[in-house]
Amino acid sequence: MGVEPRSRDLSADPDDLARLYVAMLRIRLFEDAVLRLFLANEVEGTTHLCQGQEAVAVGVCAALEPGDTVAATYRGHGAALALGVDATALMAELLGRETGTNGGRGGSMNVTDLERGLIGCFGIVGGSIAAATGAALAAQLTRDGSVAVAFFGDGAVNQAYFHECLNFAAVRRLPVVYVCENNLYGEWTPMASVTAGADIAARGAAYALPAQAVDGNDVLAVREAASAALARARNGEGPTLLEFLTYRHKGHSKVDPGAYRPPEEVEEWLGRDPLLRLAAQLGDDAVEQAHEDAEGELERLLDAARAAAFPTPGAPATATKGAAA
Amino acid sequence: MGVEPRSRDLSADPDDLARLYVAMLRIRLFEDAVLRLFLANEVEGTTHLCQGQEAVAVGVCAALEPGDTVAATYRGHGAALALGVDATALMAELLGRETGTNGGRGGSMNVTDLERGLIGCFGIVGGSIAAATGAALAAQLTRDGSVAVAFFGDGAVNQAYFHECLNFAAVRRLPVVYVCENNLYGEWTPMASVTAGADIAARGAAYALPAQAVDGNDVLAVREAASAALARARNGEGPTLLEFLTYRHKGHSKVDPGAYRPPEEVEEWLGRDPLLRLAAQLGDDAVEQAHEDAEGELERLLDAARAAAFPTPGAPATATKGAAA
Amino acid sequence: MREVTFREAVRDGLAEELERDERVMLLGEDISLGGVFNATPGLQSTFGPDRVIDTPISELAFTGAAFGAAVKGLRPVVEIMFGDFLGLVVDTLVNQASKYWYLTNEQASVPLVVRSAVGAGARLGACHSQIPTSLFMGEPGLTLVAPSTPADAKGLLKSAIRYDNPVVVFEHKLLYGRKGDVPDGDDALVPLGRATVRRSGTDVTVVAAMRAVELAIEAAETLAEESIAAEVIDLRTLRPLDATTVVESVARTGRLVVVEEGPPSGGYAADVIAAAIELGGPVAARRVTMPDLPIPFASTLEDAALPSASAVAAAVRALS
Amino acid sequence: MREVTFREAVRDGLAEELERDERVMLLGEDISLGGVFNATPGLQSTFGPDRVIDTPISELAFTGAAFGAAVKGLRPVVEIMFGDFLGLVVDTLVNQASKYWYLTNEQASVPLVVRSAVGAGARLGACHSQIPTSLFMGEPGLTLVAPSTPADAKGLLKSAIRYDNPVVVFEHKLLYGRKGDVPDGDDALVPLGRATVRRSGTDVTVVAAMRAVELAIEAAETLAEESIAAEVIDLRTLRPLDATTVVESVARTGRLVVVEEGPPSGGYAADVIAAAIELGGPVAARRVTMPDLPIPFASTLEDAALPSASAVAAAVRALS
Ligand SMILES: Cc1ncc(C[n+]2csc(CCOP(=O)(O)OP(=O)(O)O)c2C)c(N)n1
Ligand SMILES: Cc1ncc(C[n+]2csc(CCOP(=O)(O)OP(=O)(O)O)c2C)c(N)n1
Ligand SMILES: [Mg+2]
Ligand SMILES: [Mg+2]
Repeated sequence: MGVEPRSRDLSADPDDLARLYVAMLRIRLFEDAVLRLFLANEVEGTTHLCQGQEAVAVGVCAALEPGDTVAATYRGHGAALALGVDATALMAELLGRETGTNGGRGGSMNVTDLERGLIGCFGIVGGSIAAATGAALAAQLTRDGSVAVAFFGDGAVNQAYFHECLNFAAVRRLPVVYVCENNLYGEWTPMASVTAGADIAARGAAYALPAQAVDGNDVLAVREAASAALARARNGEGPTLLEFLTYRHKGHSKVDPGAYRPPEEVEEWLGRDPLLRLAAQLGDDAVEQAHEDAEGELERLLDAARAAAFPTPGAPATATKGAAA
Repeated sequence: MGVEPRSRDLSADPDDLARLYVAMLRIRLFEDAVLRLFLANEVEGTTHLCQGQEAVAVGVCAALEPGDTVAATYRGHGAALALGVDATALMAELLGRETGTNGGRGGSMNVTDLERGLIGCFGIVGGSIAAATGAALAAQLTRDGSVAVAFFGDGAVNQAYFHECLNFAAVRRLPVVYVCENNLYGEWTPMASVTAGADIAARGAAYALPAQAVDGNDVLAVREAASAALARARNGEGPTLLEFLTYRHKGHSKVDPGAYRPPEEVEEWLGRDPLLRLAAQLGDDAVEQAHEDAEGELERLLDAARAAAFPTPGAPATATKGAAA
Repeated sequence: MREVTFREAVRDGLAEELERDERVMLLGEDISLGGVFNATPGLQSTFGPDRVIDTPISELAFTGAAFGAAVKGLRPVVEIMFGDFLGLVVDTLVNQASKYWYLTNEQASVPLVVRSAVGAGARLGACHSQIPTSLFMGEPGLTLVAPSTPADAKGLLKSAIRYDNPVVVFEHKLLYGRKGDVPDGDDALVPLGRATVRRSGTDVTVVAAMRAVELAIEAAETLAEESIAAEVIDLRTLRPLDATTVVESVARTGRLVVVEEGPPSGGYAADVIAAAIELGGPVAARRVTMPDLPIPFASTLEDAALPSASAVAAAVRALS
Repeated sequence: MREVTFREAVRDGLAEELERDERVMLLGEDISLGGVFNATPGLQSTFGPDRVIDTPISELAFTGAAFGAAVKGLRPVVEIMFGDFLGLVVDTLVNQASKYWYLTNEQASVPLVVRSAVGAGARLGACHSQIPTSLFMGEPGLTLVAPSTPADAKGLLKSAIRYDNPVVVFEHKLLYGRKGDVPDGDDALVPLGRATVRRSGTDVTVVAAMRAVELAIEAAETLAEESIAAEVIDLRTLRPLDATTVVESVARTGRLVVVEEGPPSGGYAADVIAAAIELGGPVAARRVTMPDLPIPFASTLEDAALPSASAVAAAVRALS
C-alpha cells in the first residue's frame, strides 16, 4: 500500500493542535450520541459512523478556504462538522426535524449545507465524485478561485463515476481534489478482494494524475497532503488523487454482521486511533479542556435538536423551483 | 505511446501469410462494396467501415480457437469476417434481408453469430466489453477452456464499462482479452484530447493487468500479441489489455465532416496500410491470386445477398423466448 | 409447506434453484455474508465462491457480465442491493439483455434475473426507498415481477430463474419480515405473467402490487363494513400486464382503483388504467399513489407520502 | 421571423442563450464540429472551448459534472448524442439532479438541460432509434420536453435553459430537416408545461408529441373527409402533463386516442389516458403505439413497426 512514514512536525503550534483535536473530538462525541439515539430509535432508518476516520475529514477541511466546495458521502458527519456545518442542524436532520440542514427531508444520506460549502452527502456510491467534479467545472469557468473536494471510500474506486470523472477532470485540469478514505472495507467486503491491484493511489497514474497514499489517522499528515493538493488545484495544475489509509471503528451501518474483520486487525487499528495519537502530543490539560467543552456543546445541541418540531406533512412542497413556464 | 518496434519473422510460412492477406483483403473488398451500396442507398441508415484496421481483426481472430467468444463493435465487419461469419449473411444483414445473420432485425450495429463465436456487435460504446467479460465468466464457471475477446475503440477506455469490467475481470482472473483498437479518434475527437495520459496500455496497470501497445497494422505482430494473451487467459492467468495502434482510412460513419484529421497524418497512415505491408512480403502472384479469389467471392455474395427477400412485416415475432409462465 | 419469512422464502428459492441447476449462479455486493437484507446467508458456503460471488461496487460491470454469461448459458441471478441503484444498470438491461432474443433473430435468449430491494417506509431517504418500476415499464423483452407474500417471493423468483428471459424482481423491503406458508420445490412455483385475485368483490376492482396489496386488502376490509365489496387484484407480474384478469374484474365491478407506491406517472398504475379502458371500455378509475415528490426522510413526511389504506378507501368512495 | 430548419432552430436557440447568459455552457461528444446531428456547428468558435466542451465518451461523468456545476450556478446544456444512451445517465438525473431542490429543502435548484436525439425511421437499429421517455416519466422534479416543430424546438429549448430545474429535451431525428417560421430572441420562447391544440375538432381528441404530431394531423385530414372532426393536441411537454388541455378537449369530444412512437406501456400514452379519466371521467380511449418489440433494422420491419397516420385513423374509427 506504500504509506509513507513521515516525521512529525514537533514544532507544531499547540493551539493549532488543540483546534484539530477539538474538531476530531466533536465528531467522535457527536457520533457517540448518534449511536445512542439510533439504538433508542430516535434516529430512524440507518446510520453510518465515521468514528476512527475523523482525521481525514478534519485534516482535509482544515486545509480548505472559504468558498471551496465539499461533496461527501452517506458517512458524512465528519466532513459536515469539520466544514463548520451547524452541529445542531446536523443532529436535527438526523432526527428528521424541520430545523435540520435539509428541513428533515434528506436525512443522514443527503445532508447539504451550501452556505458552508457542503454540496451534499451522497447516498449513491460515487455520487460525491460527480458533484465535486461539477463544482470544479463551475469554479474553472467562473474563475472564482475555489477548489472542490470529493470524499469517497475505497469501494467507490471500482465504480463508474470514479473512472469517468477522474479522466474528465484530468483532461480539463479541473480544480478538484479526490479524497479516498481507504478504510479497508466496502461494507463487509475487504477492499483487496474486489479491487484489482489493491493499490488505490496507483490508479492515479491511469489518468496521469499525481496521487499519494497517506496515513489517514495522522491529522497533520492529512492536512499537509490536502494543502499541497489544494494548492495545485488552485494554481491551475489540475486534480490530485489522495488515498488516506484509515479504519472505521464501528460497523458499516446499522445492519452489520461484524465478524468479517479479524479481531487483531480491529485491535491494531484501535491503537492507531487518530484522537489518541494527537492527544499524546497535546498536554493532558488541553485534552481535558477539549472534552469539557465538547461535551457541553453536545449536551446543548442535543437538547436543541430534540426540542425541534417534526416537519408538518401538509405543508406545501414542490419538486421544482417555480412552476414550468 | 510506446509501440515496441519488432523484428519481422522472416521465416514465416508463405501459405500462412497468404491466408492472413486473403482474410484482410476480403474485409477490404467487402467494405468497398458496403460503401458503394451505402452511397446507392441500398445499405440504409449508417455504416462504420474498419478499412485500415483489418490487421487487428484478422490478427486477433487468427489466434483464436474454436469455442472462443468475440464481442465486437458497430465497426464490426472485420471481426465478423475474420471470425468466419458467412460473408453473404453479413452482407444480407447490412441490406436488411431475412437471410442476414440476424434476419435483418439487427443491422450492422447488432451483427451476431453465436455459432461462429460472435456474441454480438455492440452499438453502445463499451457494450462489447461487458459481453466478453460475461462470456469469460461463463467460460470460467463451466471450465470449457474457452476465452473471450472484447474489441473496442480508444474512445471506449473513458467509459464506465471499461473500468468496471477490467477491474472485475482482473479480480476474478477471467479468461478474457481486451483488445483496444486505438485509431487515434473517437468519431471526430482526437484520442489524446479526451484521454488523460493519452496512454491506453498504461491503464492496465491500474488493474495490475499485463498490457501492451502493439503496431496494429502489422498483422503478425497482432497475432503474436493476441496469442500470448489468449494463452495467458487459457492458462488461468487472467485478462490482458492489448492496445493496437491503427488508423481508419475512411470517416467514422456516414456523417463525418472529415476535416478534423490533418492530411499529412492521413497520408502517413495510408502508407502504413496493413495490406500493402503484407503484400510486400508476399509474391506478386500470391497477391494477384488473392485479389482474383476475393473479387470472385464478393461478386457471388453480393448477388446472393441482394437477391434475398426483405423480412415479412406481418410475421409473428416476440421479444421473449416463450411466454411468461 | 412451512411457515417462513419473505426473506427466508427468497433464500430458499435461491438455494433450491442453485441446487437444482448448476448453471444458476449469484452475483452481488456482500452476498456471501447474506447481503444487507440477509436474503442470501449461507449460500456461498454451500455452493462455493465460484457460484456465489461477492462483487466490487460495479453494478454496471457485474450486471453487464451477467448478461454476457447468460447468453453463454449460465443463469445468473444478480442482486442490486437497493432498487435505487438500478439506474446504473439501465443500459445493460435495456440495450443489451432485453433486446437480445429479438435482435439476434432468436439465436439465444438471456436467462438473467436481477433481484432488488425496493420500497419506502424504512426511513432510508430518497435514494434508498424508491420502487423504480418506471425505469423498466417501457422495455420490450423485460419481465417485471413484484411479489407481495412469502409464497410469491419464492414462487415467482423460482419461475424467474427458470424463465429464459431477463426478469427484474422487486422485493419490498418492508415485506422481508412477513411470514407465510411456503411450499417446497416445484410446488412453490408461481407462474409469471398472471395476476391473482386476493379478495373477491363486486363493487370495485382494486389493483395493487407488493406492499400496496396489504393496503388494498385493509381498505377492502374497511369498505366491507360500509357494504362496499372490493375485489383486490395482486398483479404479481407488472410487465407483461395480465390485462385479462383486470378487465374481467372491472367488467363485473365497473370501477377501478390502482394503488401504487410510487409517483403518479410512469409506473404500473397508469398502464393498468389505460389497458383496462382500451380493452374493456370506459370506466371510472383512480390512481392512489405517492405525491410527485422525492421520498422524504422525516417520519412525519414519509408517512404522509406513503399510500395508505384510508386513501385507498377514500378513492373507492369517491368513485361510488 | 425566419424560415429555418428544426436543426437550425436548435442551434439558434443555443446560440441566443449562450449569448444572453454567460452561465450557459454546452457539453457533449464532438459538439465543437457540430455533433453528429449538426445541431451545434460554430458554437465553439463563437463562444470558446471553455463554454462549448468536447467531452470524452463518459456520459455519466459529464452529465454528473453538469449536475454539480448547475448546483454551483452554471446552466449547462448537455448533449447526449442519441437518446438510447440516456440509460447511462439515469442515476445522475434521477438520484441527484431531479431530487436536489426538494431534498436540500430548497437550498439550490439544478438548472440543467439534457438534449438528446431520439426516434426511429432512420434505419439505425434498436439502439439508436428509441424515444426513452419511459425512463423518466416517473421521476419527480424532472421536466420532459418534446418539440414537434422548428419553432417549438427553439422556443422550448430556450425556456428549458432559462428554467431553474432539470429538463430533458427530446429532439426527434427525423424532424431535424423540417422547416418552419421561427421567431428570434424572447419572442421565440414557448412555455414549458403547456400543450397546444394543433387542429380543432369536435369528435375525437388525438394527443401526440414529436413526430407523431405529424401523423395525427395527417390522420385528422383523412378523417375530415369522412366527416370526423379530430382535434389534435401536441403535448410539447410530456412531464408535467398539461392535463387541463387534454381534459378540456376530451370533455368536448368524448373520445381519446393517444399516439406515441414507442412501446405501449411506460411512456406518455398510458399517462394521458389515466389522467384524462381520473380528472374527466370515463371515456373511450385507445393507444396507437409501436409493438412491444425492440425496433428492427430492416426497412420492411421498421416501417411496419412505426405508428402511422392510417393506424391513427383506424383507432379513431374504432372508437366512433
Ligand atoms: C452505487 C451504489 N452501490 C451500492 C451501494 C450500497 N453501499 C453503500 S455504502 C457501500 C460500501 C461503500 O464502501 P466504501 O466506498 O469503501 O465506503 P465506506 O462505507 O467504507 O466509507 C455500499 C456497497 C450504494 N450506496 N451505491
Ligand atoms: C455510450 C455511447 N456513447 C456514444 C456513442 C456514439 N458513438 C459511436 S462510435 C463513437 C466513437 C467511438 O470511438 P472509439 O471507441 O475510438 O471507436 P472507433 O469508432 O474509433 O472505432 C461514439 C461517440 C455510442 N455509440 N455509445
Ligand atoms: Mg471503505
Ligand atoms: Mg477510435
